Amino acid sequence: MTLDAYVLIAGFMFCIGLYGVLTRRNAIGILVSVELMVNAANINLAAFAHFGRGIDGQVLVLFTTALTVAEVVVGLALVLLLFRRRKDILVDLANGLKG
Amino acid sequence: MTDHILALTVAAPFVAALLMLLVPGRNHPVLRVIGVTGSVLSLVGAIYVALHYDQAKGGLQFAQNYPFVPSFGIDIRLAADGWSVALFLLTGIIMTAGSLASATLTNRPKEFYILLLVLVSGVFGVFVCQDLFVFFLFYEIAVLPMYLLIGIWGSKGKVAPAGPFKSLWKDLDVGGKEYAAMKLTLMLLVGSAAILVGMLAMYFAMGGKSFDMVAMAHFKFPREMQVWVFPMLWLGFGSLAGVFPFHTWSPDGHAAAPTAVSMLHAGVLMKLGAFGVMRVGMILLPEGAATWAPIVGAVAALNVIYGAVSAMAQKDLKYVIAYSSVSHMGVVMLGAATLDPDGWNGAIYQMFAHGIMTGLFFALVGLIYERAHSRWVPGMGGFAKVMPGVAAFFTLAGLSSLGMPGSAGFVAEFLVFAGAWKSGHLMWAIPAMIGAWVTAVYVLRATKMIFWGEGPSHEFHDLHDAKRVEWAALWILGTCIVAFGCAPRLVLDFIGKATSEYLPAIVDAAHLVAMGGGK
Amino acid sequence: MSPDLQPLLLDALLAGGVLLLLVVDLFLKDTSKAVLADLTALIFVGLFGLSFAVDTSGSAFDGAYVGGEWPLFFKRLFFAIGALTALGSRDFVAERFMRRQGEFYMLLTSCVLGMTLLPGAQNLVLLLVAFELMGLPLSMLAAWAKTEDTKGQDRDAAEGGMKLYVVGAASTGVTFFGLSLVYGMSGHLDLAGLAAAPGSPLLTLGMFLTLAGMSFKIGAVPFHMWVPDTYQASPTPFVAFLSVAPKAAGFAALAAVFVKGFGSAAAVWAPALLAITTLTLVIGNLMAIPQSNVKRLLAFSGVAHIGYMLMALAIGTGEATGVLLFYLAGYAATNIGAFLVVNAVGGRDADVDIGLFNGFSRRSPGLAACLLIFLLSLAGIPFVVGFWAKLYVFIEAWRAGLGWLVFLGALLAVVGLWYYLQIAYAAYIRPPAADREQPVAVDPRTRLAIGVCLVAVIGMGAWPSPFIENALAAAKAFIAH
Amino acid sequence: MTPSTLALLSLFVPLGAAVLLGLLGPLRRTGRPAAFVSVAGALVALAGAVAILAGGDAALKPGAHLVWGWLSAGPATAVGIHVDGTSAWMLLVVTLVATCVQIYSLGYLHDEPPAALGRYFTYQSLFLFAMNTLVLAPNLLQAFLGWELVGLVSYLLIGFYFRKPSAAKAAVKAFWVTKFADLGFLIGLVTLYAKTGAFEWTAVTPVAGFVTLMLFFAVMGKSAQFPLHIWLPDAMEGPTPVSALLHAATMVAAGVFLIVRAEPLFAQAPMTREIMAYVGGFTALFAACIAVVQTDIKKVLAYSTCSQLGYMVTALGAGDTFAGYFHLSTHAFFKALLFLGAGSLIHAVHSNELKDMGGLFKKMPFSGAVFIIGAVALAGVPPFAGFFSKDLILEAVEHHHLYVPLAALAIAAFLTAFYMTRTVMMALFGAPSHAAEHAHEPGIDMKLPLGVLALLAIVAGFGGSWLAGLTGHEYAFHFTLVGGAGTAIGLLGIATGFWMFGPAQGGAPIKRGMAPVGVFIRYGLMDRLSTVAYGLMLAVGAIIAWIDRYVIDGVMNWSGWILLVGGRRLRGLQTGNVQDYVYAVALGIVVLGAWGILR
Repeated sequence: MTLDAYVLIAGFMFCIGLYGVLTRRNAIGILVSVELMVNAANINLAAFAHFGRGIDGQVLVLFTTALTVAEVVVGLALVLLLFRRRKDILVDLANGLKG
Repeated sequence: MTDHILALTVAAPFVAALLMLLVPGRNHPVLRVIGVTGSVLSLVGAIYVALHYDQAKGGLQFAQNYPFVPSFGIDIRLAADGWSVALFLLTGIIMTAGSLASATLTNRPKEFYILLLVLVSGVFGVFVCQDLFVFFLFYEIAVLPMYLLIGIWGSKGKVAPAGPFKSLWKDLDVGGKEYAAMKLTLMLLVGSAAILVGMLAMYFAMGGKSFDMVAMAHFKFPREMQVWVFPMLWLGFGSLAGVFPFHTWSPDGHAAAPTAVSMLHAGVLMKLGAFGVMRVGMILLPEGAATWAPIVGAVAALNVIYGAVSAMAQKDLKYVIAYSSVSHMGVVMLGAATLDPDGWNGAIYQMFAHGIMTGLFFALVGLIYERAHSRWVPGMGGFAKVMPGVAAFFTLAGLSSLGMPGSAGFVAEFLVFAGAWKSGHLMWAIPAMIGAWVTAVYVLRATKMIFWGEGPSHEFHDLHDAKRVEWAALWILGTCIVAFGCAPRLVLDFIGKATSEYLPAIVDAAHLVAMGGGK
Repeated sequence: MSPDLQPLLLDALLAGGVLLLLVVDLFLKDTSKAVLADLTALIFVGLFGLSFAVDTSGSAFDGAYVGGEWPLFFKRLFFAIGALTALGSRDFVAERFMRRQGEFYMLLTSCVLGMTLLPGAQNLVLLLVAFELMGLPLSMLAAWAKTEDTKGQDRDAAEGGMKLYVVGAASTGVTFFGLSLVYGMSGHLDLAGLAAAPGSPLLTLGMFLTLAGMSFKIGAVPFHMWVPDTYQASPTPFVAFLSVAPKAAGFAALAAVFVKGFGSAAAVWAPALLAITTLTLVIGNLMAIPQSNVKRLLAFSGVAHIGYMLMALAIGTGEATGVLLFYLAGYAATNIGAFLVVNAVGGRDADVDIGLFNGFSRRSPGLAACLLIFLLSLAGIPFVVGFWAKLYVFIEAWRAGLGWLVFLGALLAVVGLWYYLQIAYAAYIRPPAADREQPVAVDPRTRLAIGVCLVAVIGMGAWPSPFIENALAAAKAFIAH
Repeated sequence: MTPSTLALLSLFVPLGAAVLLGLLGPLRRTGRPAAFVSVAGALVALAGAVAILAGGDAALKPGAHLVWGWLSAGPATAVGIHVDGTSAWMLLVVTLVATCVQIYSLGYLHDEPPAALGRYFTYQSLFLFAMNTLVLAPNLLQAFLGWELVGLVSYLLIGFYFRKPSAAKAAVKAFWVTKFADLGFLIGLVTLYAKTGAFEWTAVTPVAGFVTLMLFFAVMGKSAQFPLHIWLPDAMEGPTPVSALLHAATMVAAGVFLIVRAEPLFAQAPMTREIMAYVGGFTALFAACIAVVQTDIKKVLAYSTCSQLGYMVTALGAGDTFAGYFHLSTHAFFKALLFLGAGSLIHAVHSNELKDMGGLFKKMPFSGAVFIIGAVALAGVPPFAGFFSKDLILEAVEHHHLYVPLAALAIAAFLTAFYMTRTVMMALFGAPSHAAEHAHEPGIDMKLPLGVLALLAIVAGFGGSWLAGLTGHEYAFHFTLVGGAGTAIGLLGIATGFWMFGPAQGGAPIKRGMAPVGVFIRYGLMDRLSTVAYGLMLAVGAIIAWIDRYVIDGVMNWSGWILLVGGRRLRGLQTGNVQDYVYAVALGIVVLGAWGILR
């Protein structure tokens, strides 16, 4: 596969992720969609590194993976908190703050 | 010590304000003494400056530089010219009278005096500051305390909803004191925004090194730049001078403001605006001024007659006086627009004369309001019977306002009209003169309706004449009106000296502009 | 590689401080955990003092981190913010989250650690790690709620935190994706390498995605929408922190990536940034006008201030960047002070309505005067720091030929005064409500923090010279390196 | 003492009195002592004026000139004094009449409260200063100062009974009308200054025509020429001595004096003079017509003043300055006499109305006699003062071929004699009214001034050639056809009056002839006109004020409101749903991304 194909796939994945963030009502779904976005970036980084941009990209992939894990942990904690307060995790119903 | 007399005079009220921070708010007598002392000290400073200003030498005297923000070329440059001397005196007089007139204030006097004194420090600063940036700073200090002064100590008015913008009333609370305070602050600050932009344009046109006004006066700014910067300064400063159509803060603001604040605001602050137009706009940007002078003059003439005619229809006493201020400030701007020595002398003298006159007016209105609990002119009548002193001073102020010889107002108006005529602008002078006549109509009408006729009706049960310290303010201002009307050269010579120093450059520029060349 | 950690000395000590807090927390009883706030403040103050004593110049991690005046300026700023926040939070946190004080301060401190690392980062890897280290605790702290309390101030904390988190996570994804493109097109992750990259559409796309992602943190329009909701819902002392520290860090990151990394491509991103600036100025100011909740009002006012700072960033010169630093410092002092006063007035109420400020000046004249000065500074009135900050920005904008933006900015500053005065109006002119006539209770540490802010605001306002010189020098070092 | 010293004395002593009374409230409120201060001041001023003239005209020929820079150093904008024959004589007339009036006032206002009396005499002293300022003016600038000041005092004195609504109204009306006319003075003054750089009486300038026209406009106001005379009848609301001094003898004559003084300017403007002649002639006739139907004795005299001022203006318009000046002097004496005499009658019956009088001659022979002396002097019966000056005016007008004004003056002469006869008959003879039954002569303080003025009304006419010499003109009485005709017409008027209102008729009220015309002119036209003009001004004011409040200010409010509403609308975007927030982010990156790729 060529680099273009990887970048296209990554771009596609990123868009799917973004679409998910915009449309999933379930907080877990949103977390998964964010993962998709980040992993699109990871695919890009790995592919660029593979196609001659040096090792830096792969290093960054490791870091982003770790960071994403931390991020998801925080996210799940927030989802839990939300659930304890509201007995649901539908983000569009949590709209008490506005205007 | 005496080298720093300007700084001392500017600082005296401010220091008094700082001292007050240490005094507990309940201790009214001490606060009053500090407030009056601060004001009197600054008046003494002003008198000292007037006595020691070397008229033969002229120019900028008592000059001192205090570094402030060297990296941007901002220094506190203080120096007095002839105009400063006159306006310094005015500020000292009005402030002294104002602090005396507010001696009876019992609602939170501490904050009141602090704000008032800070404000007046700013006013003093503007008149002697030769650094454009610090000029602007002082200007802002003079404008901003107004919000709280009106908002806290003001009185409430009411404006019935009507007109094409009727729907706004429910959102804006038009007529209330907070509305007035807010409108005043915002309109003046929009003006400040324009000034700031103009100021930066000048700063960078000169290389971005210094805000020194003396250097700026000698620097020849490009014509195209002058032509767009001048209107910024004119409308920016002009909004404080009540230039049509940016005058609408003034009636509401003055009507809502407490006595001393109205005195200072109409008496001195509005002059800052006109002073700014002349001192910054015209002197630093002569070609811009010459290009725009016809429009400035036309708007000023409109101001005179428009303000006077509006005042005629007012039924609220404070509104009458407030619109009269709009009208009289038109005379100042008209004088400025003539670019003629008599016109300029008249403009500055009108600042002086109108300051004292309107100060007296507002002091009297305050007294009347305090006793009658009403400002509704048609409901009054016959007050002269119980308050003859107030009636006499009111008449005196009215006479100055309509330009009666023997009062300071005449000298000023006469010079302005002469200047307008000499500069060939009949179409300015005639409306302005008619405006002066309309002044006679509404002032005497108000006098008649308030003081003359039968009455007072029994709803005004605690009317009485001025008492003790209240007399002081009235006498100070009344004496000044007559003294400076009979012996105008007491200050006119100072003014004329400075005018003769500044004007030639502008006249030259006007010739250049008239010829269309001079690049 | 010889790890010369000298430039990172302060950060390393701060990391030690985080651990210390964790450990000390274990040994304290719930009732005495308030001392952790003092400890945190002490750590920050100590580091702040130490920053004047040690030399942190040089580079570490093979050039991935470079010390010097630029990071040092930010470090001092963050230490000061941290100390003020810790002081201002103490009683508030101790009262509400008695058992979870340790975590609160630990997270706060590690968040600051992320910030202090960030300005010196010369490599995108380190930059991203620091960015996330700062970002993740923020979401947690924002949602720091007392779950049992369903009516009080932290009623909506979970929602506010969640909003911050969701928008933040999406933005992180965008940032990552953008940087991956940048890496792909330039082949470098270090800033110096970016500067040399040849232009291409994908690089520009990556650049803009990065810009969008990072703009979330500073709350530039249209990435600002979490700001009011989160401010409204979160614990107020923390909002004081949230409203200034991440902004400063975000600007440090933006400056690093754009002014420095893509400095040569300024012609590409500056117009986009100017568009964002204009939007931010207008939307922030307009939306603040109708707000009746003071925290929301200050949130939108914060958005408007970000607009002014973006103006300086968009100019991109050394002087402008220096002015940006000055603005950040002044804004930090002002806004922390304002929020701490708001916290004192708001007390336990869920919504800090403007009505709560009625008669404030009669209840507590001193505190009200402080609030007034903070508000004036926010509005940009002479002799308080906000004025100089705005003025310097305007001067630099004018120098860069952005006269129209100066005019717009000046006009909108007047609009700003309108809504700030609404608070001043309530505080000074309206009479107090019948049940709220007693003075506002303020604990001594909050009092101290407010006092420090006040001194800073007035000091930098009355005598701006040394501060602006310092900021200009830091920016000069940053550009020159 | 030199004439200038004496003139300064005459100028400043009354000012001193005024300032003293003005500043020392306690003294002023004592009433009669305050009055004595003022009278003393007037006497000193009178003595000064007499001494100047007694010094002989050698000292007055070149004229003593003494000025101080006022608006600037140097003589261009100076104030000071200029004493020559013209001003010295005018000074005497003014101080003399003023002294008489002040002394008379002591008696007339005897019943006023002390504070009011003090106020009155303060104004009186101030008036004397103001009038002397005008009379001694070395240039037009100072003349204007005095001009305005006398207007001010007139306002204050008309409004002396300020608690009476009609007096208050009359005072402001007088001020407004004269001040409006004064715009002309101001414009003329400013024009002169703009063109010559000074305010000299003797300026030679191409704009003299315009300047004089403007000055004449001011004169029309102050000297009550049609149509700006409307204030004068109302001004009778003031105390009668005030009417005598200000609104008959001196202040209203200031306009005439101004033209006399500014003769060199007017000489350059034949056009203005012609206009003056016609306006003056018309006014003389017009006012005389109205005077015929008045029922208020002061109003009769007021319109008569109007009419006589018309005579003077016509004379000046004919270019005969001396004729105008001479008539000014004689008129000052006999009209002051008439007013004071009328005041004496009014004082006795407490009413201005002629119908409340009647048969007073028997009760008050002295007052009646002096009133009759004044009346015949006014009617132009030889050898009383009015005869000589009126004769001179008619002659001058005829000499300059101004036949239309001449005809008007002739008819006016008839009417003058007629209405004065009517007044005398109705007031002094016939059946006494109820009020007149208890009338009695006033005290010596009122009689003395009446006597002095009556004497002057008899003899002043013979001083014509002396006065001419003093002021640098030539005059000797000689009989002319037109003068004789004028006298004859006057006598005819007296006869007609006697026939209609004589003892045979018992002083019946007028019901024949031109009564409807006069009433229409007086009440139907002029008063209505001024009311309409005033109402119109207020209406314009109301409209402008409305526009200012609701349109101009409305736009200001509206621009603030736009921001407010804009902010509110934008709040709608902040829905509270976090996914909408992410939409904003997505939108941002799409726009930015599109920009990035497409640029």
